[in-house]
Amino acid sequence: QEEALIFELDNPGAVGVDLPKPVTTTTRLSGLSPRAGVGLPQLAEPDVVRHYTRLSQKNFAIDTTMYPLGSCTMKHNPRLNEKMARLPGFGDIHPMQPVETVQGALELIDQLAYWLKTLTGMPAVAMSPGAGAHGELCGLMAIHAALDARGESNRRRVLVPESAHGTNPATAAFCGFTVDTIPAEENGRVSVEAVKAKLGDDVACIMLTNPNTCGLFEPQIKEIADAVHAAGGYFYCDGANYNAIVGRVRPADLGVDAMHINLHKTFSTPHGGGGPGSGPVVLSDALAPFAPLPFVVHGKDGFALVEHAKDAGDAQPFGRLKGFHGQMGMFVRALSYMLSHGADGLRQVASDAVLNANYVLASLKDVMSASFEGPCMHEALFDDRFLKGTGVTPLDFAKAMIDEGYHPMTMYFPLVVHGALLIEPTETESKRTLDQFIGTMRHLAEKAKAGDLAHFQAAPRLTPRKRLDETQAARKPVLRWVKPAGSNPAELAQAAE
Amino acid sequence: QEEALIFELDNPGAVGVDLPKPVTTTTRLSGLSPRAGVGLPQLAEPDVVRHYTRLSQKNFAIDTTMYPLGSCTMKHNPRLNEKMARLPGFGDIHPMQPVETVQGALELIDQLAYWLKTLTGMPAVAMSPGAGAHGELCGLMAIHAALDARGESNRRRVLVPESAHGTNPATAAFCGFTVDTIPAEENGRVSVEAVKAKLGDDVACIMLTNPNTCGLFEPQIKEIADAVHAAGGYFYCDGANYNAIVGRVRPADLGVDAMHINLHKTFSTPHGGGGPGSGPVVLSDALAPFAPLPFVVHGKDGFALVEHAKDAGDAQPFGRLKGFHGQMGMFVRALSYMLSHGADGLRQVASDAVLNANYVLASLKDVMSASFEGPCMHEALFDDRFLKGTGVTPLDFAKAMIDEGYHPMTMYFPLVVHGALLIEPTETESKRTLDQFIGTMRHLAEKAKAGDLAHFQAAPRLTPRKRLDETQAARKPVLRWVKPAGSNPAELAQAAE
Amino acid sequence: MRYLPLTDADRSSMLATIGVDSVDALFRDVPDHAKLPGKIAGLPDHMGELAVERHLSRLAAKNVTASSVPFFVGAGAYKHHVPASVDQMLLRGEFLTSYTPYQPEVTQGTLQYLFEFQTQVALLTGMDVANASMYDGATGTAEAVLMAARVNKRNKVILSGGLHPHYREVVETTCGIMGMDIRAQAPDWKNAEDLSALLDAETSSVVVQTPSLFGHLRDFTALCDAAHAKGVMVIVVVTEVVSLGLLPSPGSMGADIVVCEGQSIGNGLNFGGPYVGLFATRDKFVRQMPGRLCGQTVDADGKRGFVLTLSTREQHIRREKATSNICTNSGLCALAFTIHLSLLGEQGLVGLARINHANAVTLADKLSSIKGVSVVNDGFFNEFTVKLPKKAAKVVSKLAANDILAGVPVSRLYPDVEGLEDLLLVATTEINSVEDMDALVRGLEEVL
Amino acid sequence: MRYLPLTDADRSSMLATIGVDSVDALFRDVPDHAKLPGKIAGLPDHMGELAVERHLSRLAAKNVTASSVPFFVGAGAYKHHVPASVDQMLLRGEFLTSYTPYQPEVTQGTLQYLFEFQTQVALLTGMDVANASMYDGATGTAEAVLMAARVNKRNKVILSGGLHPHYREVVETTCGIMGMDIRAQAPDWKNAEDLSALLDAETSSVVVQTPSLFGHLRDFTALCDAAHAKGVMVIVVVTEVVSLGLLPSPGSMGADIVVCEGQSIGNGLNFGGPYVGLFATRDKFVRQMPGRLCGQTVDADGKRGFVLTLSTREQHIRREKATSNICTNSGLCALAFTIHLSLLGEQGLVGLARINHANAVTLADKLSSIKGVSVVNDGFFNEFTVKLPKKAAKVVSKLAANDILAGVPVSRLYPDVEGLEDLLLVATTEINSVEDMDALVRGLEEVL
Repeated sequence: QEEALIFELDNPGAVGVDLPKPVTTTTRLSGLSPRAGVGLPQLAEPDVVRHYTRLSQKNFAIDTTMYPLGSCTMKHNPRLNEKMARLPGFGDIHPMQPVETVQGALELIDQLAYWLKTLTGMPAVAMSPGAGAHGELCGLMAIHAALDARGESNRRRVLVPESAHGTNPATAAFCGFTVDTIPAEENGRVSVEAVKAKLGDDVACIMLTNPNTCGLFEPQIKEIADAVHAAGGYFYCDGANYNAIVGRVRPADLGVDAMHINLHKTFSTPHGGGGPGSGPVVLSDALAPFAPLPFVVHGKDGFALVEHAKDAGDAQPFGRLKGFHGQMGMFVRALSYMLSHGADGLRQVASDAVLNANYVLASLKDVMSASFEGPCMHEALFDDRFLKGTGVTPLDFAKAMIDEGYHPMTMYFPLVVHGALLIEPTETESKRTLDQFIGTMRHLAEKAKAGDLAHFQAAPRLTPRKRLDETQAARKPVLRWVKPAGSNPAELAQAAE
Repeated sequence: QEEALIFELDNPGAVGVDLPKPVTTTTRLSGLSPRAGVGLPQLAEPDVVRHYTRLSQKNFAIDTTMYPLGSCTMKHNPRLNEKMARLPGFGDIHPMQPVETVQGALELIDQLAYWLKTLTGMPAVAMSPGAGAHGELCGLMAIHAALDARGESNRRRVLVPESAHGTNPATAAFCGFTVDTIPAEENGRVSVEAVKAKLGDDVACIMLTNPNTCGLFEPQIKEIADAVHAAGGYFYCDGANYNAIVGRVRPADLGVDAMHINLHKTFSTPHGGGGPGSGPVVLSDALAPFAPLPFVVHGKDGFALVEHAKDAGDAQPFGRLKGFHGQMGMFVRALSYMLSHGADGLRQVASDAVLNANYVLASLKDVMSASFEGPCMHEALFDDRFLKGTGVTPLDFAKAMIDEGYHPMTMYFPLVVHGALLIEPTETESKRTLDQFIGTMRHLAEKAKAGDLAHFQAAPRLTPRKRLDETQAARKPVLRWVKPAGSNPAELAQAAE
Repeated sequence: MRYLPLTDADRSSMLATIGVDSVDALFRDVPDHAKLPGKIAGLPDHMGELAVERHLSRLAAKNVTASSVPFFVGAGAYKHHVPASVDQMLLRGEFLTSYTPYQPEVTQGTLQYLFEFQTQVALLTGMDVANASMYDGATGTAEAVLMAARVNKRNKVILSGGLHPHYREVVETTCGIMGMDIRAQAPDWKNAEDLSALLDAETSSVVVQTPSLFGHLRDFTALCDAAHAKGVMVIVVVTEVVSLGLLPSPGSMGADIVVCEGQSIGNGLNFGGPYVGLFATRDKFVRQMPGRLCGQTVDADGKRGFVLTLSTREQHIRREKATSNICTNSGLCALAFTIHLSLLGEQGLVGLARINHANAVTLADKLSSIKGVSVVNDGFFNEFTVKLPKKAAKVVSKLAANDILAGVPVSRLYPDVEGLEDLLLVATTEINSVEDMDALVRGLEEVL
Repeated sequence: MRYLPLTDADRSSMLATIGVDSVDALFRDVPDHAKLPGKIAGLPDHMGELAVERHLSRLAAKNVTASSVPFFVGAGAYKHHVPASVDQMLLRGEFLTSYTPYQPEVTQGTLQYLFEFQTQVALLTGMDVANASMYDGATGTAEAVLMAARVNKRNKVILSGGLHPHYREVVETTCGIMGMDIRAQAPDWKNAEDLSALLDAETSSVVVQTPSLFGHLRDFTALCDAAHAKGVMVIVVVTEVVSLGLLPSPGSMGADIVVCEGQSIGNGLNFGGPYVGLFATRDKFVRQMPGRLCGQTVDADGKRGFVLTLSTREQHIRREKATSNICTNSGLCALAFTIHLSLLGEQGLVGLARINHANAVTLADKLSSIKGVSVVNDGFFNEFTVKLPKKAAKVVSKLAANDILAGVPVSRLYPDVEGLEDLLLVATTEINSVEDMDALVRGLEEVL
């Protein structure tokens, strides 16, 4: 069913809320004239509820289907976490209330910090970054500040493997660093030799994802860390793939100086169609003093919040990253998830995530071309060699999956293989679901090889929209609705359908 | 997408809850052996959530589409009401707690009772019936008890118009009454003459729906009530259609002795795929003393609950209808709805419901055959004359509506016209939605007349299932899943898809 | 007004289409004396969400919630923990705001969960078939008695003294009006009654409860055998459905009809409703069952699907010849039951039942250790009867004032029966911590 | 464990398929020294729902909630009433558990609401275009400063003394590391600063806030004209977005970029996050915008549809040449904003703004009547600055002990600036009743 834009459903005179009359009509606006109008549509509540319910039905979601989506852990989002985040004691408190009235909130942040530090083996954590990329920014700013404090402001080169997420070089550039790319080895890994060849006294740090974006654990990671440290640089670890090792490997033991943790990946706060996320950054002793404001400390009258550098004691916070104290709503969800799993369960998370990925790899490698020998970690990387000569592109293949009821896997990333197809099943999919998925993938691979090109090129067929013209969207951007001159909204709504 | 039965998804060894260990393994079972097993399937939470989410997607609902469903008011269900019913102070209190710990709950029941009495003009209300039909039972039992108290236990005949809901005769029979049917007039009404012709000293009461099931207000209702009263009988009014007159007409002014109120129709507690409902019954002075236990009274220390006849003072309660005090969860929702509308809004509800129905009637009567001249009340009744010669049945027509995105209207009821199509838009549909609906109805009516029989007979096409074989279902009832002998559940699940 | 989409402009234009001047003209059939000229007096005007929330929250705040205090109240309704996902599924508009599934093509979601519900109920009770739910356990029990009478065309029913008195009253009210001969037994707080002796050729059914109101357990196999020998049907009532994870099923003892209050699984206390009645029986009686039934069939393409079936029993088809007047069921409560039971699964249900029982064993021992207090029962599931040295109602009130909800005084249920004043029903579930139990013990010690 | 569907039997069979003996074998690339033999020490084992709920509820109960007391705290986050339907829509799995809409065919729901969101933001701010949201207002402000620098290739930014100090700090941190020259002005609590005088040919942008931190209002038209004459971009920040229902839009005053904290509409206080940053600008700057953009296009059948677009600005395509490193947006918060604003509509937003202002006018008059207390502002929206005869921080603490949350002491935001100790920021919204206001007045009278 078609659904018009909310603006096209405008029903002037209808209201979706009932408000009391103002207690006074006196205004005190310093001479400003009250605004004449905004141009918002008016609808009654039933129409708004139906509109957004119907819109929601046009989405795929974890609740409705498996997302074999490499590079972004899409696992089950427990409703318990949503319930906990909505406790008035967390959801209905203001960041600027007196600290004595929010002791439970500060204790929660402290407890979550304890879990993150204990799991990673790191001594400190900065809680305020609003997402993974924001966490990267935090980590690189801490490195920047530490280098400045060492008087080595000349170190402005950042080493980034070519397999890295795009955020890595973007973040480095955002901090005023220059980016130097390390080529990947044939086996999908970064070699200590390649890193060593790039080291020098202008190197600020290396940014390494581990497990890497090919779904592989970097076996030389400790040697790389040691070499970078020996050269006076720091090791920033992209924690996007922490789900593969949580509870089984502590980043501290790998020589990491800073790593962001995507609470919305590893600890199951919902993706929500693109956010909000939360990206706390664990820090080594070398970087801990530079963690940003604000942060929670144990004070003499309970928990206290350090909001200003002058209250930070010996620490030298590099500044502030976010309006308030961080993504509290996400903290509650993440802690709820951690408590639910416990130390035993989190280890099992990594084990099952890796087991599921290897099972998919083992079950598909005879019909799809695996880029690297197994075992993989939590993701199985394939490339487009198995489609060679069929005319079917990875994009076509992925779109055909939609008609089978699956969200496509990540395509064309990482860049180190041709036509990448990156599959991450996560630990919350059952063997039954994996077997069905594997069956579908085999069926599609065979269909492609059998020459049924049209099937793939026309996919998806069963969705609310067929393939969308992205070129037109970018060439003549239409980024908002504009009321057509002289037109009647009711007619427009019908025309749109 | 297909969805297996939960039993076919059994994953032995999986758990959907985590429970602590029992504090002791000692049992004290009076010699009974602990049960060996139940046979329930085992699934982890992600699989259960996905299963029921996917099942839900196979439903139409008010939130997703208009339900032009005559005889059962399907209006918007505000989420505020759901939120209110879930306040721990209502949802998390036990019916047998000491009354001093539930004063707010008793006050809520008292307030809702006040609203119902004030709206209907009736002096009393019995709150405990669990649904509309249960309310009918309550009303007829009160009449039974009143007649017994008058020493007129010979009055056992109940007059029921042929247009009545099936629950009316069923309820009368359930109370040991005999049912005597009053034929409908040509104009869809019950005439005072037809009623008078049936009156006698064995008549217990008349059961009349008003507005009636043809969507018409009974113009002679007061005369009928007077005649029944003059003959020593009572007037039971079926309140299913109260939505049409709430706030504009008080049943007390029509001579009603008892009327159930479907909170899930008029006051918007959700239908929920078939329940739960709630059916309080307003009572006249003549019947009030016989209202069932328990009920709330104002005591010296606040509100009290009368649970036993000995505490009922002068009243002579006819007994008890339900395990506890009634459908509290529905009471909260209904009061939330009433407070939200207020006296002004409830009057508007009836006005808009009737306006919407008449608009549909006026807009369709040239292409569909209206059974009666307008104006109607909140429902517009059509019959199948407009389909004559097309081969299209009302059922075919209704099923074709599904493919256009509408839930079918009520068909083949009331029985007083041939091939009834009963449309109730309710007051929560916008003119825009009605115009679209009218457009679709006109399109379908014209399509039928144009001879496109195949289109209708094959409908619905776009649903998870095509027309279902109800004969087979009834002839060889399969009312539960049974584990196939020697089979593997995983194979079964796949076979089912 | 936020729920009413028509605007004044809409109304004018619609009236023009209809061809009348005003909405009042549409109400022309209403007798003049009954036409209210304006809104009804004595009620406030419409309120915004915030005002409604505040009004209702103030009422809610006057109640003591089960989660906020040591809580031991049972007697037919039980406080259990319900997983958060259950309620979130219920709140999906496709379930919440859907109609009764008379149009199966667009309600396969509802129909399939009802089929799953029926199967779960049949498994739990150990019976062949179950319906799609009743209003609650008490009304289900009355329907069971009437059904038995339809089956064996007899008129007498014997109600055990272990049956919840509210259930007895609903049976008396509902079946009494039909002229049935109802023989309710005295409160069986010592678990001593012998119902077999009462059975005769006029008896239609005998109604027993397990665990009984007083928490007693009993094997009904012999009773069932005796009853069947005389053509009597045995109706077994279960008010705490979690017990079926630990106790033998009524079906295995020979029950003909099993009725349960299903509230304990998936549903909150809600001050007594809405709850969900479970109703199960043997295959041979299926056409005498009350209530909705969901059945499996195939669609025009031969695919498995579900429909409401055997509706020729029901009022909307059979009218005065229907098996019951029931129309609405407890759909959402049944859904809550089904989802929660699916989450529990075999292992979860059994585990939950064992925790409940273990807590009861622990609490019984603690209470027995109080001077002057004795536990009446030799066996029980998660609720038992305690004999106090004082009137239980007063003790309960005093403890309530100290924020401990200690249980249900038997005298509240049997105000007319002497000798029960000192008895207290105490229930414990997985929600009770050892601290809760110790608080009860301390509280009792203080007031006794 | 309830979230992990694999059973031991599954694991064995899968390992056999893979051809290894144990899961440990799959971790062979991990250096031996880093392989933990068992679970990490110092953390508890898994807990059931009830236990987790109790643990977290205990923490939650230690906080004083905004709804439970007279509440006047603002300074960049505001307590408003959010209709119940908003949260229920957010909790729909199809929104909650969906991924970033990179696959437009299966995410038209998300994409369409983002398109609606962008349009609403553009309308509210009076600008041409908006993006699909930023983390919050403060980070959005820093992004705006960087964007201005990209547009006019200048390096100096002037920050008004009316800008929220947290925003100033985020700009200093984020833009400082890029080497920008940041000129933050002194706290402008008297609404007296003249920024036009500071503009020069090196200035990239000037950042102002309305209402200012201290609640002051100002017409920025002249500033915009002066800035544009010198090639300077004007960034207008709004921390209370409800004010845009009453105050002239920043766009109408000539702003080049408008950044708002969108929390007030649709989103709870949440102790500071997650919130949603609104970011709007002029058409001509669109390719320099940070963040995701949703655009309209057509599908293969020519039907209107939506996609993420202009992603060549973004990090996943451009890598180190991206306009920002931002990747995640505030999707669900944006959805909450969009649904709440759709419910409000034109009439509701304007009405809500007027109620907020009316309450502030009323409260300001009440507070002014207290001896020794004066309201600093001549105009304001729903928040203003009060001068007390004592240190505001102490007064706030004392009132908090009496269950009144009176506002934010300016000294908490400016601990290093002398002369601000007696200033208190007081915010009032539609949630404050006259009784709340009177409670504040009484409370102040008692402690002053």
